Amino acid sequence: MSEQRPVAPPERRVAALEAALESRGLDAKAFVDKQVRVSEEDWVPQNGARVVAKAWTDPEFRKRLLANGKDAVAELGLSMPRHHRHLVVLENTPGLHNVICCTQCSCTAYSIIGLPPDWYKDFEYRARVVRESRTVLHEMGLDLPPEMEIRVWDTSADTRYMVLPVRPSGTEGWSEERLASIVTKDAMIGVARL
Amino acid sequence: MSEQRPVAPPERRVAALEAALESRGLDAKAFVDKQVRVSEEDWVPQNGARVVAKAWTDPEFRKRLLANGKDAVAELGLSMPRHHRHLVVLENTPGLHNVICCTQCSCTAYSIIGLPPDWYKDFEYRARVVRESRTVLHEMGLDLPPEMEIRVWDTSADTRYMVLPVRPSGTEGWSEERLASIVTKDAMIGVARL
Amino acid sequence: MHDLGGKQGFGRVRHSRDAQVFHEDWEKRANALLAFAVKSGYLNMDEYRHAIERMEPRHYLAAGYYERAFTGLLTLLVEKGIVSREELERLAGGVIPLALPSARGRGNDPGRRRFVRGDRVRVKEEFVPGHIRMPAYIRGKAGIVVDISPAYPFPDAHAHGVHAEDEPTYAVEFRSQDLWPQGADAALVHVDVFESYLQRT
Amino acid sequence: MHDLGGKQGFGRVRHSRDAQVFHEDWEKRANALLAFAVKSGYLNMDEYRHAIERMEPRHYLAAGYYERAFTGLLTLLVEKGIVSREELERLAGGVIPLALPSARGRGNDPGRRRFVRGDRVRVKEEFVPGHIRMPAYIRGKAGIVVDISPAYPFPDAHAHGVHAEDEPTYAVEFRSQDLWPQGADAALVHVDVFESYLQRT
Repeated sequence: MSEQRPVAPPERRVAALEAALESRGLDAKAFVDKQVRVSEEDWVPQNGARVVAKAWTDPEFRKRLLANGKDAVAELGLSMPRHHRHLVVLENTPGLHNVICCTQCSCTAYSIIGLPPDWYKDFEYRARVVRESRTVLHEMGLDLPPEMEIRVWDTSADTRYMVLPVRPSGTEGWSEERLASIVTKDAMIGVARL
Repeated sequence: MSEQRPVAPPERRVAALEAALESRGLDAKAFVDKQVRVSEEDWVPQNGARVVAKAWTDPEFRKRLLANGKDAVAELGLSMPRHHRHLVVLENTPGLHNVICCTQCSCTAYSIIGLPPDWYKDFEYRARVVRESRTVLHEMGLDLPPEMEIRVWDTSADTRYMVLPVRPSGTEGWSEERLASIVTKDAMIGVARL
Repeated sequence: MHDLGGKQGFGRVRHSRDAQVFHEDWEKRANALLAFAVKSGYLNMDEYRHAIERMEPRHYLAAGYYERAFTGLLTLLVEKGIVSREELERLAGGVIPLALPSARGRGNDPGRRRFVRGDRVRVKEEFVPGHIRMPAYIRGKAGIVVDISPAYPFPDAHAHGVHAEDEPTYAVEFRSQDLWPQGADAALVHVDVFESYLQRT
Repeated sequence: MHDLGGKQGFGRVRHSRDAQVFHEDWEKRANALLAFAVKSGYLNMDEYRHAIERMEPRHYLAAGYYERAFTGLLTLLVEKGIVSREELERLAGGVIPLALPSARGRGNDPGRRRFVRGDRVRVKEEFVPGHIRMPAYIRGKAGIVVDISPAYPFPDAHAHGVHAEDEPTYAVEFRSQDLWPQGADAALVHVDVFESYLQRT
């Protein structure tokens, strides 16, 4: 590599790979176009929000969800990539708070809770939340009472996690749809409570 | 900090500090000019080379040098900064090789062996030489026989180290001055043998 | 450089409620190209994660997430001969930094044993040159098995084309105070640990 | 980010026989300005090393040696009110990245004890938020005292303006195979360890 040549910006690198694959007769472009739509339209937190709302309103579903997350979300027509073999749903309670992370890369159950937001992939969150959980949550706007137990889950293998938030008071009698509308990605990661 | 403003290049930062000190009536510039000459002219490996040559030719000096490095180099008119309270001279033998490093910053006995070369301050040397000593030395052109014992010295406090190389054969009868001329900074760090 | 859990020196998380997943169009396409490569059988997820981990540390820390991800993808496609670096750099009109070469992998621990929920286990004190999914902060530490997963490919082998049996992972619960004595907020920290990394306490 | 001993992922050392100490004129002046600050009593070497260690990790890894050194110096001069950041940035005509704020320091271990040559010692398993001169790779490891230094200021205190007694450091000899089991070239690795960091094995 010559020191003189400029580094290609990432967008040129991506375009170069697409062109190289095309030149081999591989229809990468069509696949990529379709896959981009999947990532934008299908991998959205509204999926997980439906799961949470159903669990809040259907005690039998909740049991199945906590026993085997992957099978339970399939009941709602939701699927996970093949290498995500296991979905573990972590139930918050008034005295217990769960939070998920991935210290080594940025793994998430993205087909259920949506692709991870930028801060989840940043070094700050990855480095600090396992060691300084209460401090980091506080800095992110979540003040937990001192007696609240914190459980951190580092996604170090291909088991995927999502947090089942506590159903907020004042939502009695709401429809599943209305309940789903208040469930956020942050709450399913565990950096917010509802 | 505005996101728009450019980052000042290091040379501008240095000039800014000099200007700020001057504006306070502190004569930093004259001190800096003088100190730059000290770092270029006084902190040179020829100092350590004289120490090595003397130790090769004067057994009594060698004993004193190994017992108390700082006192012994003072006999040759060499001094060390106040915070370097201890100089430990590490004696190579035909079966033993010493190598020094500083994994946390880049400390050296710079008034004796000279300021550290760029590779000594690079992350590669700092990260790797403590764990992969033989491999790193090999990559740097020093092939040690398998039976040669390696001792690595990490300069983690303000004790300073220098390696006393083995006197090469074929130098019998050489003057101290001629002997000193073959002693390199690399040999006193321990990434080369003479 | 990737093994960041518990590393000191990092500042505040730059969190916002409307944080985005993607910031530029090429990030979406980079992400989709990974799916293309997986679908085409060019690589597996362990190879992919390892390729990102092999990035030159200065590059790793300077790059954003999707540049890291795409560097891992390109590195593997070049190493496997799907595309050549020269062709990519010609098409891109510039240098494309790739990850550093791989070290060797390893197979399962033949002496590994099954654990059940409630077992107290200790993470072995191992240092390997290749891929491993054991975050450094649990090395040598003891915890309790709270959950067991289905069997997964063993990453230390799967990232290197080494044959190995699939292994379950154990969700091991550690006390943060055991992981970082006097240096952590109180919490229970759970890590999914492959069977080969574990021993009885 | 500074504690690099044994960290994996780095490539070959870029060694040359005629390696330079300085590459540009400002590097020499930066180095001399540190001497000016020490002579003027603005800072001590422990504060200085700690200030470099507090650099934002991305900045630390992207910067060369003299930029790191000068960032540490400027950070302290600003923190101590010798100069203001605004004045420096105005004079420099641009942003000057400084290190992140300091955490708290600590004093000596009141229960520390003297050791003599030949003693077998173990490095305490401690995690501190402030400055420490114990490289992480020796944490919890056992070795043998081979030399003892005169007393030095205790860095964990001295870098933070905390009062403490001076302590000797012990040159402790570790086996590389103990530091990185199955993961190191055979060698004896020596580290100068402050008395407060050590306990009997």
